[in-house]
Amino acid sequence: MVTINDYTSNYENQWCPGCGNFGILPAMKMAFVAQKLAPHELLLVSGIGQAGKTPHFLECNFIHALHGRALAVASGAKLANHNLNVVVNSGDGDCYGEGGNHFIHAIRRNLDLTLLVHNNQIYGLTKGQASPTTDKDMTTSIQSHGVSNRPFRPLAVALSLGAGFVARGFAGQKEQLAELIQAAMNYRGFSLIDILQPCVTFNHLNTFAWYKQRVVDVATLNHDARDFQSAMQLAMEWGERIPTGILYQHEEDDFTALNPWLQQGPMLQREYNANAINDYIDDLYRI
Amino acid sequence: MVTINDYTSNYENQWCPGCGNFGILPAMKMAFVAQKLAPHELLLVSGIGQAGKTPHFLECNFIHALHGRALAVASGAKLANHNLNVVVNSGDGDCYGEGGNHFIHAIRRNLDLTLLVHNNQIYGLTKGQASPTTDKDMTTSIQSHGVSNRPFRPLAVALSLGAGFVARGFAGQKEQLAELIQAAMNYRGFSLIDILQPCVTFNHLNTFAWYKQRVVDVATLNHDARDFQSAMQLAMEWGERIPTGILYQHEEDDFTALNPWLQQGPMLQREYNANAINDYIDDLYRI
Amino acid sequence: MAVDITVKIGGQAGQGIQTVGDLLCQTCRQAGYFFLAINDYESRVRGGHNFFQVRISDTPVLAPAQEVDLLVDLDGVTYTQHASELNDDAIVLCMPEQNPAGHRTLHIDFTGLAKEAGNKAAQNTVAAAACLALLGAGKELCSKVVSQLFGTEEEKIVTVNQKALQAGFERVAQSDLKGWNLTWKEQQPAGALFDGASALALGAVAAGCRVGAFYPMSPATGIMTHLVQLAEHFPLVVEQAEDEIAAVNMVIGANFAGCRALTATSGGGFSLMTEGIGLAATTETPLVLINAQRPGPATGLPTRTGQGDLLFTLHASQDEFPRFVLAPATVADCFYTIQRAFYLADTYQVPVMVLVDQYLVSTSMLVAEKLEINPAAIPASMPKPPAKPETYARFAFTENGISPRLFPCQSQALVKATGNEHTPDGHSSENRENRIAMVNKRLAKLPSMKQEQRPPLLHHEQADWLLVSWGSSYGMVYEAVGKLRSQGLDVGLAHLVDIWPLPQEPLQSLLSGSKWILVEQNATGQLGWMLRAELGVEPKSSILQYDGRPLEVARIVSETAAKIGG
Amino acid sequence: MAVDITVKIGGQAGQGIQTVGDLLCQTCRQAGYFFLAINDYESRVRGGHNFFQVRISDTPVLAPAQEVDLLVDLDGVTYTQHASELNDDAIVLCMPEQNPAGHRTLHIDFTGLAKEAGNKAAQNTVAAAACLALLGAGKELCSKVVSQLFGTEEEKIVTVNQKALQAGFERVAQSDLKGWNLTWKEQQPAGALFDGASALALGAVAAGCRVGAFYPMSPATGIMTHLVQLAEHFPLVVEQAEDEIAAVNMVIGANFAGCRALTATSGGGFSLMTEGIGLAATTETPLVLINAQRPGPATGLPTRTGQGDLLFTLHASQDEFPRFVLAPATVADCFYTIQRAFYLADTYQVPVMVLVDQYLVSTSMLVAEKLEINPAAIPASMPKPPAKPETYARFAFTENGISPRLFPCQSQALVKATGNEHTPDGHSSENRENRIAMVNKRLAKLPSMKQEQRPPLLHHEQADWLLVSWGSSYGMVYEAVGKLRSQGLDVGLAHLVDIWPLPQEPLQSLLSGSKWILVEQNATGQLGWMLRAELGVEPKSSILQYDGRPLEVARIVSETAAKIGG
Ligand SMILES: Cc1ncc(C[n+]2csc(CCOP(=O)(O)OP(=O)(O)O)c2C)c(N)n1
Ligand SMILES: Cc1ncc(C[n+]2csc(CCOP(=O)(O)OP(=O)(O)O)c2C)c(N)n1
Ligand code: SF4
Ligand code: SF4
Ligand SMILES: [Mg+2]
Ligand SMILES: [Mg+2]
Repeated sequence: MVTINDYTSNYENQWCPGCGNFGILPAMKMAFVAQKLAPHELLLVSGIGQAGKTPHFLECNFIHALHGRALAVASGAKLANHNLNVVVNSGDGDCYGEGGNHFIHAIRRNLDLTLLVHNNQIYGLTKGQASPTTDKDMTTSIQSHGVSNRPFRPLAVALSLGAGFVARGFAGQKEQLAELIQAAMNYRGFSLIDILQPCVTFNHLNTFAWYKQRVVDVATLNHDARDFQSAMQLAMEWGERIPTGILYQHEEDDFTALNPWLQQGPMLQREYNANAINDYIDDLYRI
Repeated sequence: MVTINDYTSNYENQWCPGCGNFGILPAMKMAFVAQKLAPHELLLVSGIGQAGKTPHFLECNFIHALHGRALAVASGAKLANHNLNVVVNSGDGDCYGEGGNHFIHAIRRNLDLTLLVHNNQIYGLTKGQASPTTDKDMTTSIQSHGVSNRPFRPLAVALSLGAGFVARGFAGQKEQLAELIQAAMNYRGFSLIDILQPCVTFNHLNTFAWYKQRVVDVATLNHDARDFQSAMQLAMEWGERIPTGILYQHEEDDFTALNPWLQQGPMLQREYNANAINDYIDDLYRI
Repeated sequence: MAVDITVKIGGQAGQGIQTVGDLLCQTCRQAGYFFLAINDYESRVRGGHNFFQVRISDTPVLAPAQEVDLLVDLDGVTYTQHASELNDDAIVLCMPEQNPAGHRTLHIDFTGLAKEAGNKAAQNTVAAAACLALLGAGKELCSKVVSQLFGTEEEKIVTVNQKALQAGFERVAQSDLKGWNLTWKEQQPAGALFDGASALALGAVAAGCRVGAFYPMSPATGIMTHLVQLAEHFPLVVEQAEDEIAAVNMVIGANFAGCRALTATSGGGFSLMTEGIGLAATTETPLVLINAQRPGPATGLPTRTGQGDLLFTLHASQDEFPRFVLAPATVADCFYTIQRAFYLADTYQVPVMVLVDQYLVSTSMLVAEKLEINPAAIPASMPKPPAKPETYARFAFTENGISPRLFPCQSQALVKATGNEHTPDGHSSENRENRIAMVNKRLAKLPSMKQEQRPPLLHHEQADWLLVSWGSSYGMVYEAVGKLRSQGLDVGLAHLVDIWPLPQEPLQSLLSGSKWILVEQNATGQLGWMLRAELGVEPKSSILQYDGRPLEVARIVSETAAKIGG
Repeated sequence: MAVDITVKIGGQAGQGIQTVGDLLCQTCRQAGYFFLAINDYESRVRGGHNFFQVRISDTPVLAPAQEVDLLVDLDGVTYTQHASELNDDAIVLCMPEQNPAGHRTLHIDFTGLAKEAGNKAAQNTVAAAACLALLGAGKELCSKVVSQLFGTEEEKIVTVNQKALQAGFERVAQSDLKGWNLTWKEQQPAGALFDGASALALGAVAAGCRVGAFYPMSPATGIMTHLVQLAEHFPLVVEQAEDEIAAVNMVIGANFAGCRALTATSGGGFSLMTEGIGLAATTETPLVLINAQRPGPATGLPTRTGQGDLLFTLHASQDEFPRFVLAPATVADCFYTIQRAFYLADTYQVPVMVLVDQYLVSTSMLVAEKLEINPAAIPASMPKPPAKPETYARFAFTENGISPRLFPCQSQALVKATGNEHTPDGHSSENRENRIAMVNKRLAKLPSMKQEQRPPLLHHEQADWLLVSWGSSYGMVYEAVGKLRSQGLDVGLAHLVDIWPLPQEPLQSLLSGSKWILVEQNATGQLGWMLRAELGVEPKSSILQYDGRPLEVARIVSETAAKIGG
């Protein structure tokens, strides 16, 4: 039986004490254990940033790739072997900033991946510049007169792109988050969980208390997760109330189901057939 | 007085006879003339593709930049001189594919730019691969079993990002398009016009006739362009009916208005002041 | 007498001159002739001036000729633009309103005859028929080829083209022009038709490539189009990425997961991939990347050819790591080189860059030799994980720098990798000694990598003068050497195909001993710079062509002769 | 006796050891001392082990020392990790529970005393006070500096830190340790405090830079942070882009529109900018780009230093075009080099890459010389458009390759530009002769570009042996040469600052005449490779450090001595 301990890493954790990521890490482990996945049955792919370090602090297969490119690497891994259980850890800068184009197109491509965005509304690892999700008017060392760019609403953008599983979690609510991760992993297709993750060092506006005051579970809101319009309305909300939970879920054939080339099984398992190649070449030499 | 002829280029047009771009070109000229802008008062910025060639076929200032990067170059030009009248010509591949990240963030940044996307739902210049807007199931030399990615809905994505001016035109309706371009140029902030542009060579599905049958002007739909929800609903529509016109318009301070550094005038006009620099340096050598 | 005839057909983009070429090439092939055909086109889809030029011979040809024997003008500007290339006794086929004074001429109303046959588009078949008739081909063979080529189209199209063929033949018969009396006996073809792109794609399949990811970019797109076609026959998934950055990272992900994977790009696309190359390098994930060069800088000349990326490819991506740079010499060599690329990438767990160019990928020719699978390049299955999976370290220090590579989720052993500097077990590390050891480990692969490298292709290497060249220009430089020697000049050839890492011998001895001339398709002599840096050798002179067009044999011959005072 | 004392303070990230450094440096400065301070930190925000090391002297210093005189251990591991660096008579300040056997030790309960003063965070001030007391500084001066440094904070914070200062002084007074008896008279400072980042930012302002665009990337971020601060005083807009591709293209757009603009990046960010460099090159738009090197490949060691990008920077982007590569030698030189970069970019309308590294941008020091605006680098106003605006051709052919540059919408003359190959008027062109002429036009700038280049910095260049180095390592190599000479070894220095284009003389004569040793911070000796390629010269040996840490003077000295048999 898989236990939480199987996921314990010996590698020294490098996050700041009190960081919201310490809520996400156990939720991940809880979800994996509940899924009965052993560490060697899981592949984590991450970008660069504090969020990107996550895989080091668990015990499992991982590739900690380039800033912004985790989804592309994860997509390639799934093309090669769509039986892999792939979970992606990214940050708000990593995923919506540098990696914005891959975010858009990964949703369109709809490979069976689970994306966890540790959204601390700040660039943590590079010490506190605004990210795409930083609230308007917040000041930083670079945005010295306050952020003027419109904040990026990841869930709304994902919905506008046709995403089939769109959710929000909060690092301060591990149990809910663990359940969301499980639901996302069970969902066949691309699933997004944007996770509110307080950065105790650089974001003094969106603190644990700030989030706690605002989060409401959509389960309490009489919202039907199959209702796109209502989901979009909730996804655009930000301020007094911040909806969490599964905002939208919709079943649809994923990339693999739609791809005739993948129908005979994962590419990794497809045998090399020298005869077939030789025959094909021979034919080219005939009339 | 500025006339259409002022915009006539001697450079040989390279588009295919019958191309939808031949509807966009005159609409642009009509709009510029109506705006009373002489060619030397206008800067066109474009990417690479058939759409990207547009500036060569007009007579004005231009920079025909890299594939996908037109918005970034245009943004830089506006930072340097926000008095410039900048119009960007991009393609569906250029803007929503390679340039997807700049599209997202240009909307967030809200510089006073007008973006015209020649959306022929195909990669024209590279000879017919699927673009982000290609309809599902269409086959091409690469998507030999039909496109499986979810189509990109540019207007919906722009709305989800908070865009303040979101419109759709059709190359087959020059007058409407010219008016849209004018409205977009008059709008203070980032404006998007996605233009349905038949590619007679590579897109045999979304033809002139196909679009003509489907386009309906939102003016006829009793739609209030200030109503976000209704705009979003129209923006997600694609099929039997394709709404054109201004789907959404909303007034808001643009980048320049929000940026204290730009308040004293365009950077290009700010004098070099050696004394101020020397004084500043002197201070550093004091205690 | 030996057959060596060059036919050039000029027309607008979208006019379909490729059809003329296909008809000519297929007929030649079925009559046992060799040929090599180049495509010259602009970065537009309709209009402008393009041409297709095929050289037909009874012995293998590896280079286009500069002199044209038979010119077909379908656009009204071909003759004017190419008159200077015509041989004295050349024949010009053109529309009635044209007047190519001073050349043997046959006026043909291509479109008129095509319309009579039922479709204006069949003008290409009229033109091809006239060419074939002038070359002495039998109508029966030609008619068979028409049926084969249009066989997948509707019945009506076949009929129209058969009529057009007939019309073309008749037009020639009516004239009193004397063409060429080649033998056109239907016989076993001397080989198969390939262009560089199809040879690369097929070679990738032969090497067990399972995943392709790319973003369209001339002239690399054709490689992926061919791969898509092969996916109908072999297990293979090809995905069009949202940009080149995604493409290279997808390929890294696929390789990391255990599948051989390929990407191909050019110019700006290659620039965008440079960061990914470094990720492959430091995670020691195999990566095969084809850079199909085109002239730059920036967008440059998107549909033309050049060799301007050599030094960039050698150093692309921040900091230092071992890599292979291979540059196939011929269309057939594309097939072999890409197989070796996969073998080398897997064996050394390093990025392998294959440098081709627009000329090589889009040149089609009869490849006489039978292409064979390279057994060494067949992918091995994953090595056995250690008995104690927890002892597995993806980046374990070894003498030759190569660590045991497992795939994630394929055993109990955990595979951990990062683009940060890392310890043997794949975790990020800031440790100083570890850093030094890891840099050394990666660079330790170089000596054995060098051992893998093919020596340059040598011809008459003891000659007084050597031409030194690389990659796709082989055919042209080789032919030039033959011509120079037949002029009595003692010239040989050293042609590089495996560029990096560069083994010192035999080049060191050869180039320090003799006088040599650099022949490259760039403006600054990049190979020369590299050879100076690596071997301390200095060319006497260089022949540099950077106009975006295929290297010209005649030019190499005349410039070499002038330089060596021949 | 000459003052030359090195203080090292080790602690965790987030513990604020920078405050200790600021207090020490500011006090030194106000007492007329020189200093140079390096920061060593990991890629994390809290925890781990960082240190700050300052060398204090009564004469200008350009390099950190390897031997430590006073070590402060704030994290419990500093002593263990750095014991080997201590001088025999060094003093260690550490927490009561530690036992640095064999060294003079002062136990200080840093946090306890800080808490007593009112705030745990003031432990840094306790530590700084103890250091200053041991160095013999007067409490009055120190107290003044504390007030200045914390002056912008609330009243309470100043009070707490003053108390902490008092506590630190008292702790030293209670002990019987004999420290150093430096003179600490308040006096006119010997200069201003800069690090490479602030010198680069200020230099950009001095050159009239009006736009900055960047994406955060260590170690380049600091340059932009300083630029943002300068934007409070000077007309300047700094925009954080969505990625590095946007950043470089924004800067190109801004320059095209007529404003001087700057971007700075590192590693993968530089890789992503390579395509844009080509756009600047072919549209002949000035571009100034700072590449602040860090070790790779890929993410590598994000907060550490190296010189691994030289060859990549020389060849980055497809195909060929002229560019400048400049590598400032010192913090002050950063100020001058970036001004020249803007001057050169505008004058030659080419990309200028400034190669610095983490060591240089984050090293802070007292710059004695007064930094002066370079009058040549003050931006000129737009040239007068031609009387007949319609005759204007942005890319007109000229003898020196430089065409008249106008800005769009600033006159009746239309400015047209494209990343495709183009005719003089800026329209795309496929024409062969035009292509050759345009390549030649661009490359024609090289001879005059070479004339602009500064010769290498030379010291004792007639010596038996020369060290050859480049960029940020100047201070270290210079000091090493001094030490070697004082050991009686005839060693000189040729240090390159203007790397590309490389004028042949004086290097050619110097390096072919004498024996020389390459000193670089990379593993393959990239400068050596370039010098071989350019000048045909060969080093006798090399000293290569690639551990991500600043080059060590002691190591250069010992290795050089060993190599030359001294
Ligand atoms: C190409 C590239 N650009 C920039 C960086 C520098 N960088 C590292 S992490 C980071 C941002 C991190 O922010 P986010 O993704 O929100 O993650 P967080 O640290 O907040 O979890 C940046 C810009 C990089 N490593 N690579
Ligand atoms: C970095 C880069 N990648 C790829 C290309 C090749 N390319 C040129 S145009 C184009 C796509 C054009 O499609 P779209 O933007 O829809 O324009 P259209 O031709 O349809 O107007 C591509 C992929 C390029 N020039 N640069
Ligand atoms: S900087 Fe912020 S996000 Fe990063 S580890 Fe610290 S608290 Fe967490
Ligand atoms: S290929 Fe299509 S988009 Fe391009 S010019 Fe032709 S018709 Fe227009
Ligand atoms: Mg973040
Ligand atoms: Mg398109």
